[in-house]
Amino acid sequence: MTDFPILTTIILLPIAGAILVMFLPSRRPELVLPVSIAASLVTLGAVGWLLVEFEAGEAGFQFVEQVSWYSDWGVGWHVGVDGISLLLVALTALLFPIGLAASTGVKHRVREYAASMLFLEAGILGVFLCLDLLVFFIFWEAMLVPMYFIIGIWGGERRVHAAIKFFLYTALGSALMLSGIIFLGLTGGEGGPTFDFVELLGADLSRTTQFWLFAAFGISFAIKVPVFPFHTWLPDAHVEAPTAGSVILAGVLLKLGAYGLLRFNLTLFPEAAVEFVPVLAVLAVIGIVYGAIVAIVQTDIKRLVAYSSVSHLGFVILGIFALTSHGLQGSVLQMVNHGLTTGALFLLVGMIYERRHTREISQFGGLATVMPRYAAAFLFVSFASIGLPGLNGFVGEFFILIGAYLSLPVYAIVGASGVVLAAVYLLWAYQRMFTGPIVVEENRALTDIGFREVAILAPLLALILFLGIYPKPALDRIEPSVNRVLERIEQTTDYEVPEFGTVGP
Amino acid sequence: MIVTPGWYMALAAVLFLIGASGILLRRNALVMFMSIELMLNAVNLTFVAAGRELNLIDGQISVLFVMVVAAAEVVVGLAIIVAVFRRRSTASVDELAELKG
Amino acid sequence: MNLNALAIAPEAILTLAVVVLLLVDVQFHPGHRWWGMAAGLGLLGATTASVLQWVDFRGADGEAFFSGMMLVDGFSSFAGLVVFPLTGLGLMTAWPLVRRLEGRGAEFVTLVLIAATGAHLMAGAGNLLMLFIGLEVFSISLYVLAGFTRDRADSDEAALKYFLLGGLASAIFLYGVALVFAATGSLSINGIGEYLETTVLLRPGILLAGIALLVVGLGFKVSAAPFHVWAPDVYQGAPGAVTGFLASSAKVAGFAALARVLTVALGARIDDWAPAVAVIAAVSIVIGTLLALAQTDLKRMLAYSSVAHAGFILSAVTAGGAGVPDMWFYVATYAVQVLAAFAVASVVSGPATGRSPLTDYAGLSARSPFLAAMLGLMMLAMGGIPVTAGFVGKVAVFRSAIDAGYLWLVITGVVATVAGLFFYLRVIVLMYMQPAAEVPDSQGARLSVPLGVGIALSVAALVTLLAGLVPWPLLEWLRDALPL
Amino acid sequence: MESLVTLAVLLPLAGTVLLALFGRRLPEPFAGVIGTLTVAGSFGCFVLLSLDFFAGTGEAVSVTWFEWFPAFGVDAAFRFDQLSALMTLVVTGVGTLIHVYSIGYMHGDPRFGRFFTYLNLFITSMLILVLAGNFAVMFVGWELVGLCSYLLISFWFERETAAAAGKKAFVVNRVGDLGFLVAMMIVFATFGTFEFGEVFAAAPSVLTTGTATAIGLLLLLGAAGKSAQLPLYVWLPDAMEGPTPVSALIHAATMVTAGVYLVARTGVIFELAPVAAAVVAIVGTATALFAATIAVAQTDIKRVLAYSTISQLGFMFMAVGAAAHVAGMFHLMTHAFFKALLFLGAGSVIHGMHDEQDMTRMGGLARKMPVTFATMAIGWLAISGIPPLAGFWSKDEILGAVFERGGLWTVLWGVGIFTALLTAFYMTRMMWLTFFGAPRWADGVEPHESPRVMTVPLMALAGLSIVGGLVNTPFRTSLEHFLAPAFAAVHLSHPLEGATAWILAGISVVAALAGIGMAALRYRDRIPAEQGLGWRVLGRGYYVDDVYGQVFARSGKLGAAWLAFRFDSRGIDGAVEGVGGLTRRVASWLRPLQTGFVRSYGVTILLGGVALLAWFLSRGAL
Amino acid sequence: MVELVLFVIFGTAALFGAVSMVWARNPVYSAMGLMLTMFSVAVFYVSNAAHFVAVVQVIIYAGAVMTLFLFVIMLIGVDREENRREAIPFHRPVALVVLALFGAGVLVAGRVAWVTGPTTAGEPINGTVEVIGEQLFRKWVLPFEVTALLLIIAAVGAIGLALFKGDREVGS
Repeated sequence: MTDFPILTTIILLPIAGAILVMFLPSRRPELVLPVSIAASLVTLGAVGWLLVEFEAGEAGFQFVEQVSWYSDWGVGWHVGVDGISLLLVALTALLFPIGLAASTGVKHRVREYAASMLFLEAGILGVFLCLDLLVFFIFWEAMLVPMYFIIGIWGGERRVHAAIKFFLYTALGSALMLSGIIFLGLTGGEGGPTFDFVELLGADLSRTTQFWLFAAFGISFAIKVPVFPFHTWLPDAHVEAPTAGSVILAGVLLKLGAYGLLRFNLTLFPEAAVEFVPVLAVLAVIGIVYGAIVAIVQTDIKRLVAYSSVSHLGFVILGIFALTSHGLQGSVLQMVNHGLTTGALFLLVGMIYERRHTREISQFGGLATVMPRYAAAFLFVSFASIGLPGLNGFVGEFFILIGAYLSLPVYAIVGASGVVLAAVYLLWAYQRMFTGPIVVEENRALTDIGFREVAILAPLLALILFLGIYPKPALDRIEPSVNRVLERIEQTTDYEVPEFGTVGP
Repeated sequence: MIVTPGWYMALAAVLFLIGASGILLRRNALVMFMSIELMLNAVNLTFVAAGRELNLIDGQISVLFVMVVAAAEVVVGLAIIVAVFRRRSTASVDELAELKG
Repeated sequence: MNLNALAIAPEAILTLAVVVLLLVDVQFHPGHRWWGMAAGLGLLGATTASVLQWVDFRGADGEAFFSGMMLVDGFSSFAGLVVFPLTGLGLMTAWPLVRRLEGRGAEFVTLVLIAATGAHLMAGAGNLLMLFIGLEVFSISLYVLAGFTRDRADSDEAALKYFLLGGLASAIFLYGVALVFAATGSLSINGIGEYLETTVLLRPGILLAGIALLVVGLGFKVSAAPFHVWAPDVYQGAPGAVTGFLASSAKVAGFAALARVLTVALGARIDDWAPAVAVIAAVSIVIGTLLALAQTDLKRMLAYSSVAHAGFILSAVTAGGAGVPDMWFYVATYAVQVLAAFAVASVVSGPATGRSPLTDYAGLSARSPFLAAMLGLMMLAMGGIPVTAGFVGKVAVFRSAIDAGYLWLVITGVVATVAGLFFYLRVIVLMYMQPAAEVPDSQGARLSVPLGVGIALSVAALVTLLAGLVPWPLLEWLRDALPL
Repeated sequence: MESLVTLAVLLPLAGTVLLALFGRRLPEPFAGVIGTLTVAGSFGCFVLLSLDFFAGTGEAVSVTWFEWFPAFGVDAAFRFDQLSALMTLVVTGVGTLIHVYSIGYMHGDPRFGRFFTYLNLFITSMLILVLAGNFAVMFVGWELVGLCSYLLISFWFERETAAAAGKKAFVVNRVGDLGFLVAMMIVFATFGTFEFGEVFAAAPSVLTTGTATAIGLLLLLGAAGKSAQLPLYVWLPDAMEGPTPVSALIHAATMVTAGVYLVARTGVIFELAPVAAAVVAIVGTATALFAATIAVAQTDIKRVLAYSTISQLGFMFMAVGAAAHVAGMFHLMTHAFFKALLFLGAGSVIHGMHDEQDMTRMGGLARKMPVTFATMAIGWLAISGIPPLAGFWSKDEILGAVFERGGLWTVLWGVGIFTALLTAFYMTRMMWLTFFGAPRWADGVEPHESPRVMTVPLMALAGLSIVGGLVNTPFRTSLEHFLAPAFAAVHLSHPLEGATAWILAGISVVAALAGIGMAALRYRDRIPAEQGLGWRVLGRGYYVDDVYGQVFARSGKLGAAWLAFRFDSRGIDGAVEGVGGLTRRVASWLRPLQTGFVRSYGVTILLGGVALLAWFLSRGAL
Repeated sequence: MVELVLFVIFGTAALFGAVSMVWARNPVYSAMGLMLTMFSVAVFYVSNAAHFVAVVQVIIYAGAVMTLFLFVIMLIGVDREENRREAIPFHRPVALVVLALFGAGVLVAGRVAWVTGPTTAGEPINGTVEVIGEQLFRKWVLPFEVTALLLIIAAVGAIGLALFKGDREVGS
């Protein structure tokens, strides 16, 4: 633990990079991507340092920096990282250089593109690290703008519609949250208004207040996740977004919602959280099954992956509202896993899209004969996403399901069926795309993925395998923090984590 | 029977109302403008009557200022109307309804 | 009688500038450079005077001068700090028009300066009649400005409508003054305030009627629904270069007057007017947002959005004196944004023309990246996206409203904000995501940005971003801008 | 010892990694050689490890590699006891032979290296499965073998059918795994641990019958998926799309027996849940009969063997269900020998017939490929249950144990006997159609004996099929002693001694002979046209596949399509888009209010004034 | 008593003038009506002791302002009569209702008391020139000065709006 403001640095580095990119000479466009990648790599380096310095087994926030900005409002700069946000920060910092490296397809307005990506990174990191609700919201909302541009300018045919839908839908949610935040900030603090998360933990809110605040925050996060009925913006946004956009969207942005539910709704409004458990558990399970079933029949591979995200995020939500240590650990880990696997999947889809300029599954078939390496990578990631033991996907789902069984047995059992459906839609898609004879002639000429693409995928695949075989390092950092969340809920409400087992720990 | 300032103010209220009705019902810019003048006169009457009741001279002073303002308004207003007339050779505001929606 | 040169220094300086400008112009016809110089010096002087006033009189405990006609305090001096630089920016953006007007340019500049004076008089008036006079000085010059170009029918239609409705509104306002005078036996704002604080009116009928009429008159000036009807037509019809100044200064002056009258003179009656103001705010927000959604003309859209913004600002006023700093923050930043937005319109659609169909803006990012970026920034700011002043302003006013217990108003506000994003985003979509080729009759030629507009826009962008990133010092100052 | 276990697991894994990295570049035989050597190596390790088990001394060895799921107290831990020993020996032993065989069989395949990669990965996974020290690790192996079976079935993925079969196998297995998963949930919820040792130790005191039954049935679901029992057997016949060595190794000898192993391993729980155990036995018996009847009518040589495998697995389930775990494991072992032998033989036949699998186009091959014929004949007699070959002893012990339970179990015994008869019948039918009678080869087919590299494993397996049964005869129950420690906690049911034993044995022998005789008579000289309705129904496997196809695949897809393209995009998304549209429509309704006429504006303003007046006057002036 | 008579007579006159102003088809009549009203109001000023104001009313309003009006009317043309068909649907009824409500509101507000402010002591005010002048140049000097601005606006505005020469963009 040094007192060097590492977290602020991590947030500022991408911004600096973006500004630098903006001022690159406009007649040297080929410099843009390398510079931006370098910037994001520096950020990654800083995050790596953070990972090393982080005290595993510490429950509380670390590397905390706190400065008061405006006492009348009780707003200030308060950043800190704990086991819940640590891995998500790492994931973010990892996915951005990869996404940028995979953006060679972007041809026009490269500078603006790279800049938006870096601003987006800064925004996401800010969301994960900020502990002042108002500042958190600033990052939360500001982040929409670069994403909006990324979808809207560099996206596909119906990009404008998708971009606006994405923007307005999420903005609607956050609008409610904003009023909630202001209300909480004015009423929550003891000595005058405060938006400080840690101070607000002390706020004693009436049951009904908690209920409404939970709803205000919850809807915003649920839209972002997205939880079942609020999910329709996701497929559109994914299909239209450029590859890197989809990678970031699925890899990180969706996690923000789950993170918010875990970080804010569970800790700030514990009573309401306990009340809401049935609602969200039901929605989560519906999401798991529904997303998977809908994914089965998609004809657009990107849409398919998008719906699979709905299903996987359903697991995350189920784990969160299982309100058991195992479930929560599983959820946090599952967020990271989903980021890795789905990120990789979108990269792969992007690679084939660059070659064939179509995402229609029916346009492929028998690719494994011409692109063996690509097929192997795709199958590997698919199995990770299916939740094959030994790959990361399994660990998260295992924790979530068993954790959920302890408190919500029925939901857990129903949710487990998602495991089967995942196999159905992914393997069927793989069968249609990669096996059988080659029917479409264009596909004969396809070239297998080259060194650059392998290099882009390699880190993700490596992590997928590593986290699957040896998740302990990750879990050791997650466990204390989530346990603290549970303890808080147990102290402040009459909820009790279910007792289980006679032999075990 | 003694006439209280209230009577004057009530009368002023009615005058004000009639003036307003001129704006709401007529469409000749000049007449509408006159209606505004009428409303100002009604207000003036109110000022004076109230000033007398309150035994304050301010009421009458106000009237003077209002008159000045009205005079300036008249000049500008008539200038605008003339300008409009010069182009469209009409003073009916119905011709000026292109900006709407 | 307490005479103090500093008390009316801004007005005096500007008037001097006006007189000198006119005399010299009549004598020697020195042309637009001289006008610029005179106006610039006048505004500079006025601003400096306001700064001095700010330094001396910041804080609620202002002083009354000229037997209570002028109040000099943080409130009025801050109004000066906003109005005069704003006027400067307005003139910069209007300069292309001024040069085209040739002979009448001097009159144009003169009227703008006088309007600025009137605006500041409204903010500083300590007497309802004084307030009325300032209001008329301000309005009448704007009537003229709205109809100043004669190359298009829209312009004089705008002028006539503005004039007639303005006349109606000021008559109603004046009637309100008269009734309040009758009810309280005083025209001095502080006097009325004290009277209402100290005595309980057994028969408040006339007073209440007077308040109602005052609110109507002031609501008209700040274009709050349902008194906003003039705004869209006038904004769209008035010359592009004028609209910006018209819209921004009207908001500043109008809200200054509104806040002072409601919180000082009628502070004791807050329980009566606060709910009414809240309702007006909600109606303005909804009407403005909804109608802006349906527009196909940028200036008209901005007009309706300004109605919505009036609603947002009013929701700060519901908190009474406590809300004034938040109101000021929003007013000041919004005035800058709206000025800048109209400045872009005046370049893209022409300084003298009124209409500015949205199709003109398709592919603007290719024709002029600078303008596109500026307009985009302003759209985001008006949409209340963080990192811009618009977000802080919204948070500020919502804070006040929640503090005053108007949660429903805030929820209306945030939902409307999202709906509003739709049309702000649409402009960005047109500029960035739609190549000009796709749209007919959008000349693909690169637009050249006049120097004045460029400077004005850069300043506006700087303010918008700074006030969005580090609003804290500004907010701290504003605590001193209370009218009480 | 620990290090030896580790080594035994790591050897095939190393082979996998090695081949995965360099498999493509290695010249053909080496890849196979590497694969074979690594597996053989691990076989050696297990032999060494098992030595003191044979001696009767020796304790179970536990190895912990690392903490895997700290929150569950789950380690990557292995436990090598007698039961695992038997399984590992079978797996690596048979595995080695099949590796050798594959070198010949896969000769000339473009993805030769890839094949051995998968094969080694399978051996590794299988070892993880059988060595697992807790449910979680076992589940890992359980799923990994499923993966390997997927990869190997669809090894020739250019063939649509192969790819589809692979997917089908994995998905159906997943359904079973769901049961396993839920069972694990309950286990953890009740015990708070996954460690076999702790669970079984605590089970009698902790487990209520209800919970035990639940766990048992769920485990059965998992086992049924993996071991192709009713109703989840459908994937196995299709799995024959894979290369024949795969069918031999995975879908006959090892993987499909995992279910049996699972039930045997968790015997303690089943002991506490008699209902569940009975269900296991019933499912097994039903499957045995069901599959046997289907096997009778198959014309594809590999499908015959596939259904026969299902049927034999049914026998094993019957055994473990009747708590005759030793008998079950015994039959598992012998079946591994002779079924692998039969499959490899069939492979050799197919190889010699230029990939012809239809028995109606064979016949008279005995002369052309004598070694294959000889070895397969042994396998045939063994599976038919002719003493003293392996199959007789194990099957007889199962039937004996079941009969000994008495009561309704006798019915199961009867079915078993009948199934034995059927088994003999269809195996004989297969032998006759293939090797005897007049050649019915397609033109241009030149049958020839397979190379030594393929025949040697055949002979080895033939040898095992002969002597394999002697490890556990009523006279010398050495296997029972060997396994006893592993089943210490379970009350095994033993086949009865004395006269009845002999009678039972006699009955089963008679049944076997009857089956053989009937088939021999029927197919001696000509092939009857088996076209009757019954034959067609049996040939199509009672149309179960078609029904499943209709119910799950087709209507499922229709439902999903409705959900996706109607409910989702019209319903939910429609609502979302609708809100936006509505707002804009309302806006366009409001526009006309702005008429553009000054006087109507005046009305609006005055209206506002009136409203305000009303409000304010209501505040005290009325 | 006198005051009552005056009030009745000139009140009626004022109302008649106002109504006829609104009613008359011809702007000239409207002007005349307005003038009548203004005279009547002037009378009321006198009876409310606002002598100076009354004088100014007559001179400025009835004199200057109305002359200006008549001048413009003549300039624009008297002959043009506006047609009275209402273009906007439901306009007149709505307008009348609103007006009625508005008037009712104000009158109701004042029904009990029109003036509630404190009556300042001392002898009754008398709006003579001296009094007015003293007030104007003492207390009200600032507004008085500011009115100068209004006059500048009037002059400059009139020029700006009416000046047609030297205008590059005349026409349309």
